[in-house]
Amino acid sequence: MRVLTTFLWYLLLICGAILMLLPFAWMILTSLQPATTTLTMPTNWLPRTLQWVNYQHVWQLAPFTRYWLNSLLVTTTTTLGQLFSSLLAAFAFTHLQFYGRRFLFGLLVALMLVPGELLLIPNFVTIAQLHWVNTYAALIIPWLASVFMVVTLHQAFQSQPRSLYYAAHIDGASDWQYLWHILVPTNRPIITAVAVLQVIASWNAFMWPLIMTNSEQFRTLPVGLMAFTSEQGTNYPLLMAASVCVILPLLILYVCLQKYLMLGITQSRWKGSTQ
Amino acid sequence: MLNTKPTLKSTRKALLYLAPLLIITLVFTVWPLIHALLMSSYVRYNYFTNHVGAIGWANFAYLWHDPLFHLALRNTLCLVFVAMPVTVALALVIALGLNRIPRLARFFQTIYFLPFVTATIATGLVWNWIFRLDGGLLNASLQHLGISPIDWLNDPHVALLALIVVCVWQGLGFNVVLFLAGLNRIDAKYMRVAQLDGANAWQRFTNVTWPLLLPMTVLIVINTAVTNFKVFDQAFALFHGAAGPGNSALTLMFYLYQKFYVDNQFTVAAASGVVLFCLVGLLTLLTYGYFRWQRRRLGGRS
Amino acid sequence: GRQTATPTPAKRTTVTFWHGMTGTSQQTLNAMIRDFNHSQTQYRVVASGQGNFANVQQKITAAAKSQTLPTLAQTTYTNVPDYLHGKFIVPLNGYISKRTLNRIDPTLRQVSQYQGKTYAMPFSKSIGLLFYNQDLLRQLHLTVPRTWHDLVRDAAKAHAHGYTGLALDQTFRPQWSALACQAGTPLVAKHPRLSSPQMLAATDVIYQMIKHQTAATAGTDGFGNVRFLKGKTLFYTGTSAAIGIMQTNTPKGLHWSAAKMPSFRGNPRVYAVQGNELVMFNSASPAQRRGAAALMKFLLAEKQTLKWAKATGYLPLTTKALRSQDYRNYLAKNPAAQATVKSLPYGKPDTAFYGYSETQNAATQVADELATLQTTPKQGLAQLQRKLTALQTDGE
Amino acid sequence: MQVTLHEITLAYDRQPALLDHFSCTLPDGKLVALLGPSGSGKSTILNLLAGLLTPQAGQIFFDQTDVTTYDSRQRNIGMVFQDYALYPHLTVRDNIAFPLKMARFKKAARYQRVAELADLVQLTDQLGKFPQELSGGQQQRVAIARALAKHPALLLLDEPLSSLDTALREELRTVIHHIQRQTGVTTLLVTHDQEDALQIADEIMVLAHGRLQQIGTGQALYQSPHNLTVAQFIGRPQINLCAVTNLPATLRTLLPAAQLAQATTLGIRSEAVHVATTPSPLTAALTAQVRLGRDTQSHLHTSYGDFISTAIAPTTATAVPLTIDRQGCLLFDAQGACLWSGGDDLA
Amino acid sequence: MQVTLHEITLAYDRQPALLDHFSCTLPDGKLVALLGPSGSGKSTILNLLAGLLTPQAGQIFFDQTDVTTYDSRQRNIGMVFQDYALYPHLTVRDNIAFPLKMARFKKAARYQRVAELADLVQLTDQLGKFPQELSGGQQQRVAIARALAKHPALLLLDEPLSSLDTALREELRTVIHHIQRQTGVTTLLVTHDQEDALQIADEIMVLAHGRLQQIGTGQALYQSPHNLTVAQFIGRPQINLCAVTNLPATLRTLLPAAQLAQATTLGIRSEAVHVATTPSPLTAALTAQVRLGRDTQSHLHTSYGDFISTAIAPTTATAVPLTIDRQGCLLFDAQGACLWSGGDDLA
Ligand SMILES: Nc1ncnc2c1ncn2[C@@H]1O[C@H](COP(=O)(O)OP(=O)(O)OP(=O)(O)O)[C@@H](O)[C@H]1O
Ligand SMILES: Nc1ncnc2c1ncn2[C@@H]1O[C@H](COP(=O)(O)OP(=O)(O)OP(=O)(O)O)[C@@H](O)[C@H]1O
Ligand SMILES: [Mg+2]
Ligand SMILES: [Mg+2]
Repeated sequence: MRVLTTFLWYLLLICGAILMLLPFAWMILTSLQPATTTLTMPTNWLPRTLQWVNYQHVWQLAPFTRYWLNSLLVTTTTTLGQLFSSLLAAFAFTHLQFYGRRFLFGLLVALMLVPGELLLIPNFVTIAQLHWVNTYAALIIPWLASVFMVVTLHQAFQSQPRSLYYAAHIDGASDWQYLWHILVPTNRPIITAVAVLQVIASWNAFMWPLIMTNSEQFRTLPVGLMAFTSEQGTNYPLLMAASVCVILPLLILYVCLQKYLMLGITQSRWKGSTQ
Repeated sequence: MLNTKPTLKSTRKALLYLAPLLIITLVFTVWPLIHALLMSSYVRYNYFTNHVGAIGWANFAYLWHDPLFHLALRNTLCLVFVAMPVTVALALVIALGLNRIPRLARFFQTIYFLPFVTATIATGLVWNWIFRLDGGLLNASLQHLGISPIDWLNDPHVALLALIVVCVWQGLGFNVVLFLAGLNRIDAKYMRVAQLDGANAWQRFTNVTWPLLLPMTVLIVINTAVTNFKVFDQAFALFHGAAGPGNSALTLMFYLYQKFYVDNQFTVAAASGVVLFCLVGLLTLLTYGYFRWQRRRLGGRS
Repeated sequence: GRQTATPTPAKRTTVTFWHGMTGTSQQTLNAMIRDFNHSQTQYRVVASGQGNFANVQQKITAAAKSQTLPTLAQTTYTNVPDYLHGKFIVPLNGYISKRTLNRIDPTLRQVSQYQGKTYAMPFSKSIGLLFYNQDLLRQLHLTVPRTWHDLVRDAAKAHAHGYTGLALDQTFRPQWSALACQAGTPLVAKHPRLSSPQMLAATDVIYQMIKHQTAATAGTDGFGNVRFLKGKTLFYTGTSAAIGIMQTNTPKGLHWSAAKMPSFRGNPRVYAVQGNELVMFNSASPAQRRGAAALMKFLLAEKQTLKWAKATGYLPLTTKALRSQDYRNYLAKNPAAQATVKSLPYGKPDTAFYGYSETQNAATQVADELATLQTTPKQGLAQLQRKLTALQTDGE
Repeated sequence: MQVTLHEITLAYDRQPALLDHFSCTLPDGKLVALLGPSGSGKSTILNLLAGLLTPQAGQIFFDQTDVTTYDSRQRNIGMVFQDYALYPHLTVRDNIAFPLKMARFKKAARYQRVAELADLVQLTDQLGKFPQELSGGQQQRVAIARALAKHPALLLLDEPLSSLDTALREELRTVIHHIQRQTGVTTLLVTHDQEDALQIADEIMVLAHGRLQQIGTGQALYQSPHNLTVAQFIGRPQINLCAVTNLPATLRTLLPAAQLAQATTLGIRSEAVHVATTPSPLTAALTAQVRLGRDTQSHLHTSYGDFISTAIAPTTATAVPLTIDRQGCLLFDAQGACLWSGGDDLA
Repeated sequence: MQVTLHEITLAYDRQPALLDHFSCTLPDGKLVALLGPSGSGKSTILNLLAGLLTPQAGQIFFDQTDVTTYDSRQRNIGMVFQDYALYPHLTVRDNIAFPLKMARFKKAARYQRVAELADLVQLTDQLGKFPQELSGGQQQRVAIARALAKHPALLLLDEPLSSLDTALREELRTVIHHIQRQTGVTTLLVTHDQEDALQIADEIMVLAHGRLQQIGTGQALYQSPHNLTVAQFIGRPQINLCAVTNLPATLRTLLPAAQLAQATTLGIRSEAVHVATTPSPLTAALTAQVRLGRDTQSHLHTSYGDFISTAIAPTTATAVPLTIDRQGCLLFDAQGACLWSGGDDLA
């Protein structure tokens, strides 16, 4: 019985996994096609000769190194900053008593619902007034807060036994120390999860960096992808090669961080011997 | 602590903790939002010179009479009410599966996360390839099953469906990760007692996992609904910059985009943004209320 | 040799230039700007790509709102009235002499005027063409159609043989527009008269083709040339700008060429002119404006405009360049481009007016609905007429 | 440090007041045990002292200082929680070292102290484990070690020995006693186990029904309980009770007439019920005899009530003549107040 | 139902085997107490029986059925966890009703039974609360009620009384005993409290060092322990030990010569150390006397070891002559095996 259900679960997961994997596989395969044979699939979607040169072209066609460094800088700083501000806020909502707590929280949740497109231009005006156009500040500072992250973290923090907070207090930890020494390490999986989500969002951000910066110097990878489409058509293999270059670092990061995402499972007390 | 009441001092301290968040949201979300709200009431407004002709409901009246807006509203609601439940349910099933199987969980998790990692541009193209009429993967498979091919992307009757599929596909990984994080927070001991108490797998799920997961589920449902309300990128990429064949997949966000950036009808765009915001807010309230009710029904504290 | 004489860059006036060119076009443009910067010592032009054309529009809107516009930007002339309404565009008169402007090809020059002033300088221009698959044409014993009537017939024949007759781009509005012009009234105009039987007939041409599946819009491919290049399509109508990308994407063994668009019911031919212009913003200092003008003049130089045309497939801008030996040599090597030059004298751009983009958008919508057979030409035209009338009364 | 609770009132949300004008004093440097029925508010008092709960009224004094509004951190307290509250992400070593880390001790100093403490609670070989990998008793010992780490001025122990086996319990009890003696830290020990309390506490407080029933040495509580609650609470097996009205005359003569007149209940300690060597008018049926290690509990049935005696040697008889010691008898009035305790003379 | 553990081996990840070829049998319908030091694997054995842990080797039989590979659900077990494991999202009422809900009882029937059980564990007034709002002892009682709810075939209790005060403890102990008697359900009770075990258990198992040290009635364990571990474990206060080599001649004569020759350790129960009424060659210094309710523990110091006696009445003397009962003496060899237990004759 148990074997059967396990088998069924595997079957389900594998089917789903194929669906998830397929488009990605297509991306990689396309990126290795010569330009002229694209889109004549599916008959020969395994190219006879793999065009690794596509990747070389990608790197030549646009200043990808620069983009890459910018993306790296923007992503790390926004993620860290966002984590910082969100952790503080989530902590305050979880453990501190203050006037207007529920109201403020409700308000923040409401802000989660604001369509971003609507805010783009007013924000650009603000950025311009701050003289931040074409600076890293424009790419980073507005993203240092995320309501979604606050809500998620708050939710996770709430399910932690309160006695830990009390114990830490008695042990002489201030709120600040409790936050960093106890709350953060014990919630590593969820924190890693939201951080990863943020990394991806910020790595893939397109409109914002495009609007907020004017010169190549500050452009990020997704903006770089523009080089491969034009008004008249798209060079699919190159675009896909470039896309792979954009996505790959994220995947690697994700695989590396998975250890933390799964922490809850591996640390459970009855590991190994549980059925 | 256990029974502390808020005081001025504690409020000041909390505000210090909240300061980074509040400052940034005030400047970059609240302020522009107010701006948009104001703008939605301007009539004969010169966006660039900031000349306001009059103040009134004209923009909302415009929306009220605009068949395109109606279409966008219909499509968006359809998208939300189909894509959101499907995404959440699938994500939950997958997360439960991943949480259950002893081996390869990580491997699968990575794969399910792929769609979320993939940038929207690439996703659009890939799905374009899957859905296309000639040589599209989906149609090729359908043909094997003896079903005549469907022009998913150019048939106005099915284009929205295609968009829904893409949205579900793309939102899945993110929600799986969130669900997994939620599942991990449930102490294994509850599963053990429940098993001892004679609960079978399904009962364990409905009576223990589900109620304990409920807070996370609320979050996911609301977030997914909000995301689906704001679908734009996916449609833009999937339909090559159009809102589907003959506008058949026009979403509210797409409408807003067109009004703002293409038609230069800034005030109408702002008004549609306000409508969108109110709708999402309403839906969120409903969701929240529903789950509160359910939670109470399941016997939990509210 | 001249570089040594250049004064320190600090003394130069910086001229900022936003454009929406990508790929090869961008590379060519960058090279030309580099040349410009080396050619003189007063100005330094800094060009930056802002994504695609839609992105450039967004940036201009945002920058105009926040008063951080560049000196000049690439946009379409149809935006000029809107920009003028927003009070952030300046006429080129006074910075570019009439003589210089007169060097521009007359068809292209039409677009630069609005309310008696020159606002836009043609830049990346192309014209509608009919591409045909030479192999299929031969196989089906057909010749290049001269009228839409022929085209419809040929396409039907191709369809009968299991091919697609005519591939259209995502929207066929440009073709429809051209047909409408030939039927007597432009489609996108301030006060269009869409209810005439002529207009209905013009609309019906494409509608019937789509309905009988002898024509197909590219739908979500965006470009009909993707389908065309698969070799199972007889004709493709697109703009001359596509020639470049089509050449690189042509699979081995496929032969195609291009011809002028067919005429409609023997009416005077009118072809859709597409592409972008350069405009200058009033936030720029006089020095910058002069710099921008200098750049425009530089781009109009025969050498430069030819270089541009040859590298990108866009049209050379000046009459002189069009007639030059150099370009003729180029055409000899690129027979497909020959049709461009032949079509050019018949090009008739729409007249710009305040609210143009909205009007155009409405037309595109109707075109889309026609393409998906959601509406009939009669209904569609009536609907468009209603809508445009409403827009006009709104605007006033 | 002397600790005083002054007129403390506390009620949980939407509940009647659990503590109502509750006052008591923990003498400086003493180990005080807090005994009371489950749910009587023992943990609540500890939380009040720790600063985790704020009273609705009343003050808490540490020596002369009013600390009612002080934060836990400012109170320098060591506490063992009933559910241990160990940090799940830290090893046993780091759990114990945590308070020191917060006090910015150097790493070497921290681990030095951890080693000492681990030795004390016999956990030296478990230092590298995580809390989830420990047995219940081991977790409790970690919690004790952690509470002791920073040499607190007041030590609060919430049932610190409840999951331990007798041997370890006795040992740790001695350890706590020893540490308390050595450091002179005022200690409040909540326990449900009288023996713990009697063994090591300098004084015992009995809490019930939201009131402090009595405070005193173990012996005082045993021999002269203020009221029935205390008498029932202290002493194993529980005190035998019978209604005064039913008492046979032989028994009545034992007791002082004045008090007897007002009393409603007579309590008799189990060790005061003996087998009479001479024929006695008091007889009882011996319903069962249970051997509990060195004790033998005899269950007796008489016309005026059922008794348990621990002073009857194993026997096979089914009916036995009884004598009852005057010292083991207590008289209570209808309100439960103790009128007379026979054991007074024993002190 | 008779429960048999057969040659069970179990090791936690990266740890030496905790149980190594461990075998034992719980007789049908009996209440067996499992005693053992903290960390000896008591909870582990319960988890094995409950099916929450799978042994690396060996089988578990319920009557004749091999249930080693059975799922917990198929075993019909009631269990009280050491940490209670109450469902945080359910009220006390629904926590108790949970097993019945799983067994698809009607709502009315469920709540009917809950009312009975709540009455039994004295929680009727707390039924609407959530676990977080209960005191430790209250939580434990909820756990007991939940375990009893579905009339299990095997009842596993992991220290079900550890957080309760004496009075409630005795009461609940009686309740458990009573229920067990009435229903005849085989019960395994883990406890660290000997008195619980001695009071209600039909048999007591002593577990230490991964091995079953002895199984038998409380009296048997007390009077004839198989080895030193058991002797030390059972009995309060702990048995007095002294090396055989140092013994004074007067004591030696008490003991059988044959066994004395092989023995290395002598154990003397605290109640066997009396004050001699006649002058005695054995004298001891009385270092302290502690009154614990009805008991008086006297700490004695002699040249051959320190003793605790519970048979010396309160006195002010500082040195006392001693006699030692033969019945309270036990002899152990170097391996700790018991060679002779003086109390044999007492059975
Ligand atoms: N957070 C709370 N909300 C509401 N009631 C509570 C809360 N905490 C405790 N109580 C109630 O207060 C009473 C006293 O609880 P407390 O934990 O102080 O008891 P205790 O004496 O420590 O008992 P035990 O010995 O069983 O641990 C109990 O009836 C309990 O139900
Ligand atoms: N998940 C685990 N991983 C590693 N070691 C464990 C784990 N669980 C228990 N142990 C170890 O196994 C031993 C026995 O644990 P168990 O919980 O069975 O003890 P116990 O007899 O119940 O003790 P107590 O009376 O203190 O509850 C302990 O040394 C403990 O540290
Ligand atoms: Mg308590
Ligand atoms: Mg245990």
